[in-house]
Amino acid sequence: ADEMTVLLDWFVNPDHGPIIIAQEKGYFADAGLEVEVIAPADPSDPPKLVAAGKADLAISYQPQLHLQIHEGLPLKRVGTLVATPLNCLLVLKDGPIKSPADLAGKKIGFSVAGVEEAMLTAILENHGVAFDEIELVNVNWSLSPSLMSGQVDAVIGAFRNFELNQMNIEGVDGKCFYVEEEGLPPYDELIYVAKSDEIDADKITRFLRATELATQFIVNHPEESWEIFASTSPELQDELNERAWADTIPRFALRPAAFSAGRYSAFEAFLVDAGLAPTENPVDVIAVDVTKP
Amino acid sequence: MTTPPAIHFTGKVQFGGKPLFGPVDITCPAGQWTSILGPSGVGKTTLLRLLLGLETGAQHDGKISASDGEPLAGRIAYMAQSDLLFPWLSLLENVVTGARLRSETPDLDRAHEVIAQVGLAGHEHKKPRALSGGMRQRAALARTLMENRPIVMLDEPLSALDACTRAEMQELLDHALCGKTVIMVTHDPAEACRLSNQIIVMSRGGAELWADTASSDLLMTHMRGLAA
Amino acid sequence: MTTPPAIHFTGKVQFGGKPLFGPVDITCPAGQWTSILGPSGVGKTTLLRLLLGLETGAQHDGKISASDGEPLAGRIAYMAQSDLLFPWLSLLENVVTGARLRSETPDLDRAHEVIAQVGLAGHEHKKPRALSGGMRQRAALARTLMENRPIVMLDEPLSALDACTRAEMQELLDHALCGKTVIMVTHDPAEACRLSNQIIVMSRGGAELWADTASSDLLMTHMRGLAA
Amino acid sequence: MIALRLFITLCIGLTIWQVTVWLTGVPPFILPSPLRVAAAALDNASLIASHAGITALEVLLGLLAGTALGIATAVAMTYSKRFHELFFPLLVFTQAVPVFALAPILTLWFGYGMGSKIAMAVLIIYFPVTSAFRDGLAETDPALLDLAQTLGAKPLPTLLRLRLPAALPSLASGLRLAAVYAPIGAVIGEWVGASRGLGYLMLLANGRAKTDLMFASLIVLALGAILLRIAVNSIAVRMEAYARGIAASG
Amino acid sequence: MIALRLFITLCIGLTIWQVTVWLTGVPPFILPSPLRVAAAALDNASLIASHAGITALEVLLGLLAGTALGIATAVAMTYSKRFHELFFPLLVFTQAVPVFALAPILTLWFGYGMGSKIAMAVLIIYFPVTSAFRDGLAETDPALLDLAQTLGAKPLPTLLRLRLPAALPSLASGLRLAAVYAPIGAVIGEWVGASRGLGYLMLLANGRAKTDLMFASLIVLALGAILLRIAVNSIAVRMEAYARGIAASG
Ligand SMILES: Nc1ncnc2c1ncn2[C@@H]1O[C@H](COP(=O)(O)OP(=O)(O)OP(=O)(O)O)[C@@H](O)[C@H]1O
Ligand SMILES: Nc1ncnc2c1ncn2[C@@H]1O[C@H](COP(=O)(O)OP(=O)(O)OP(=O)(O)O)[C@@H](O)[C@H]1O
Ligand SMILES: [Mg+2]
Ligand SMILES: [Mg+2]
Repeated sequence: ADEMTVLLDWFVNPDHGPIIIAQEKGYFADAGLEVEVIAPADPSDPPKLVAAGKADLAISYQPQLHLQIHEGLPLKRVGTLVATPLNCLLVLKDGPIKSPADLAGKKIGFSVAGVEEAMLTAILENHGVAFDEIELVNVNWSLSPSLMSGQVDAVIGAFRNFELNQMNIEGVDGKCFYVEEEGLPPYDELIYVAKSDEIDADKITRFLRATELATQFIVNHPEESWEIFASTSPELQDELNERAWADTIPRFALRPAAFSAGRYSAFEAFLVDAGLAPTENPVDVIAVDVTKP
Repeated sequence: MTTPPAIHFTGKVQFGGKPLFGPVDITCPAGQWTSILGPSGVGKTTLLRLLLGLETGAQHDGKISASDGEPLAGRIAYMAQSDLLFPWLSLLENVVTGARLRSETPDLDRAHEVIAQVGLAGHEHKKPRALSGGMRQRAALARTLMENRPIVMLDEPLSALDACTRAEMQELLDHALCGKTVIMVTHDPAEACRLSNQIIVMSRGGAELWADTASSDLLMTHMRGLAA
Repeated sequence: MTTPPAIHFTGKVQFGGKPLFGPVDITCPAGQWTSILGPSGVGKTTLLRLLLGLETGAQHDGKISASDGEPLAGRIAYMAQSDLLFPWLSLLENVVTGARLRSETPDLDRAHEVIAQVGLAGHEHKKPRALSGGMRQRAALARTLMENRPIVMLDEPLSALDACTRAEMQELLDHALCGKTVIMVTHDPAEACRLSNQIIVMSRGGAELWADTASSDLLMTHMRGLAA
Repeated sequence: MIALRLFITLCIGLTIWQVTVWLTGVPPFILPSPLRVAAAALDNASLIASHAGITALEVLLGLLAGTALGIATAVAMTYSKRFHELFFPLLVFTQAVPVFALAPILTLWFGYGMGSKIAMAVLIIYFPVTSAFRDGLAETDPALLDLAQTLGAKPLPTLLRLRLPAALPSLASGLRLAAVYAPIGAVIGEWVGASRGLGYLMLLANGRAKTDLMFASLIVLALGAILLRIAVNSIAVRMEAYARGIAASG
Repeated sequence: MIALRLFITLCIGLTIWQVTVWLTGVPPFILPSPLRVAAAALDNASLIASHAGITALEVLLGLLAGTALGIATAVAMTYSKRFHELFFPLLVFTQAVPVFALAPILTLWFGYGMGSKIAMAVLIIYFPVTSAFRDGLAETDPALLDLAQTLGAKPLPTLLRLRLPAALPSLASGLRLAAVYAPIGAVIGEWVGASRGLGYLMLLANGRAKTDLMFASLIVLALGAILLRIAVNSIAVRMEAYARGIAASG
């Protein structure tokens, strides 16, 4: 079998369902792959390590990929794991923020630095709030705790499938403003990236095919797939993961290899507009359909 | 100052089961000068430290008492065998360190006077590192003289001094400690004879009283006999 | 062992512009014993350290030379005024520490012998902390005697010893250092007269040679005169 | 005795903790109460134990390697003034660089296995050991060094037989610090990329707001650190007693 | 002199760095070459400077507060054996707890302003200062303590006039460590929650894959740490010289 190393964006969680299920159900083995899955703690590391040739694939975020390519990282999107944004602007359900317009003069927390500024600028603009009217605070890993404890009025970068459940379990309900409904171009939250000049199309195609099978299995057998997923590690067996699992299923890319060039160029244009990228890169620099003969 | 008491020490001293000296029965009369002589390592310093209540590591089975029944601790001015000057303080500060450690206002005039008496005038602001061995010893002596206690214990206080300075210091001590209960360890029989009212000669076996302080030669001869 | 040279020291010594002693012109004859006497703080230790090439902080403008024209460094066995025993080593280990620091195999038989000579047999395995002041001084003496060097410098080597032990040590030194160029600082005129071929009396002004080693009383009287 | 004292301290610590939770009203998702944490610890006992074993191994290996490296560096810096002058700022430099910046480099070089965790523990221990021991070596009593010089001492034995024993109390001080920092080093190493170990478990629990499980792992880590520090301290006390020439009592 | 030596070290450091980049072929997005970093630093000079100013202030305040607190704790532990026995394990405990776990608590109490960063710097400095100084206080020459006892010394002056000066070299050792750790403390504080400072800038640059800007901020941080260490060292050397009774030379 061909060996393959895949770096997750973070510790194993339901977002990684298709990979774990493909592993557990033997779809990788069937595809002649021996996949080693490694989980880091800092989501900005995996793309770098793939770009350095230390792994075949990394899971990353589409907005980050655009920036990384502009910074000269030899990376390309080769597949999609989660095909919609998961990111949301999270506030307290019963709090004073009823609309992003109410955020003027407030504090907004974020965790993974990158495109939050641009996203917020776009969302706030839609509601007539200027970016310099808010204060952006890096809250590192405590997105929902800092919101629940009232230290910030909203957080950006929260994942709708997790933080909402998490807050509900803690007894403080949250409310999501979905970024794609607030004027942001839609994008793929989680994608597979590979080193742009060493793409092994055959291996990656087989890999994506296996995850496609896994995704189908998950969609068809949500309960059974949860059991399989949870059985892989005792850390995963809890209420939060179980609820997140259910909420994540509709977000998985049903066609992992497929990509829409228009979506990628629209997002690239958005970043150039926001001043985060100097010039628009052509789409074929950013993403590729590895199944294209 | 309270009246100086007599000091009484009895018993045997051992180090981890090995006998060091004794059993002895020593009395240092009140207000008088007792010198202790004895071969190196016989236990003179240990005896002083036991009287002072300091940690020695030795086992003493016997009694220590003062003639007035009060405890000895806190009534003794002690000059140890090594100078124990604080390296970061100047000579003057070292001399008044007793008062400073008791949070009292030091009597600087007296300190200057005592420093002059021990022949160190002009060196007040030198650190111990810049003093010679004999000067450090005199600094420790000055520090001891600053303490106005009824009992004074001196452990070879003049051993690092040349004959002339030593004679001057003997005179100074004779004068300054007059009327106190003094116990001095020394290796110089002449010094012992000159200063003391009584002399105790320590040896492995015990301690002998040598009352004749008139002739140091006789004492010397006696000690030779003990050693042989 | 190479033949012991004579040592020549000339010039003036100052501390930060203030004169300490000199100008002097001192010769210590080859293979002979020179004793140095002088009041406390006159600069005896400083003189020895200058000869040894050790840091003193003093300014010396003058010359130091050996009669054979070779440098002195490395040919002198030195016993300092304080004992400088390594606290973590036993007496025996301290005595052989010279060889150990030179990566040589220590002569343990000789070490035991020397320890016995200084009267410390039976204490070989005690740490310095468990030795009395005089015992530590004799340990340092034993360490110095272990060094077989043509020149020997001793800074008040017997100051902490009682008269009997002191006399024994004098005999030992007289015997052991015979034929070497010895410079010894001492405060005891009798000791100086007994051991030396020549005596140098240091004072603020300079250094005087006192060749008459027959009578210590005369020397004593002479020094009294200087002090007055 | 030690066990009893530790137990009392533990009780005091728990009380302070519980009282803090009551008084400040910290929400449980930021600081859970001791009871909740205890419950989480019991529920996940075998999980925590298996992760803790790995971290313990990393810590011990890191402690050994870091101490050895620190001692060697301190010695080299004492022996060559030039080396000290040139190397020391570099050393400070590596310390002032936050580990997260070095993490990708370390992973690149040491891989995802235990290597990078041990490297991180070493990196964290190295500096306090080096710094404290060097200070100690530099402080050797000049009178003893003068003596060594007149005895014709050679550099290596002077180091081994004089400077080193005299600097043992400083090394002891450095080791005491290292014992406390080593676990942190391993945990940070695990954050950088691991699928096992207490650090992994903590981040995982933290990221998913299982604050009680996170604190449970954290308590286990801290208890381990205290035990390690007690063990190292008993060695350190012996070293100090040796340097002073006293028989160690404990 | 110091400037020259620093310059040489800098050159050596840069050379090692450049050679490492060449030899290991680390890609620039993991470890950019010195030249690229220098270019990024120049391009963003005013940005870096404004963030650096804030971090510097946090570091200095943290250093002062942490040192003061450390000295006070060490003194208290020396004076009460019971306090030491009960409190020290707690202290080790807080140190063995990775700061990220405490971070949410700290920000809850101190807010996202400078307070939480200073608190973090204090937390990091506190332990080495306390530990080193306590070791020093515990090592006071027993002969001097005996002397103080016979002089009828009272506890407070014994502390201030004997134990404290005698322990200055140990405190100096602790301060040297603190100077190196203080910047790290502030930066970690900034990661945990901040909108200004070098740590914030680093995270931002890292998130945007601007590795060269991240390393530029990092170099500025490290240089600051070296300067701070030089400044603190000159105080430390004076303290050691004072304790030994020598006039300090530098
Ligand atoms: N660093 C220094 N700075 C200033 N003066 C110093 C320094 N070191 C020593 N001295 C002075 O040098 C003088 C001579 O000291 P030295 O130790 O040589 O005397 P000594 O003759 O050996 O005396 P003793 O018999 O008391 O040992 C002393 O007066 C001392 O104050
Ligand atoms: N901790 C210890 N363990 C074992 N023996 C010890 C210890 N401390 C001291 N001794 C022994 O006690 C004896 C007496 O020591 P002490 O200092 O009282 O002698 P001393 O009469 O003052 O001698 P000196 O005139 O040389 O100062 C010595 O033989 C020494 O070896
Ligand atoms: Mg004695
Ligand atoms: Mg002298």
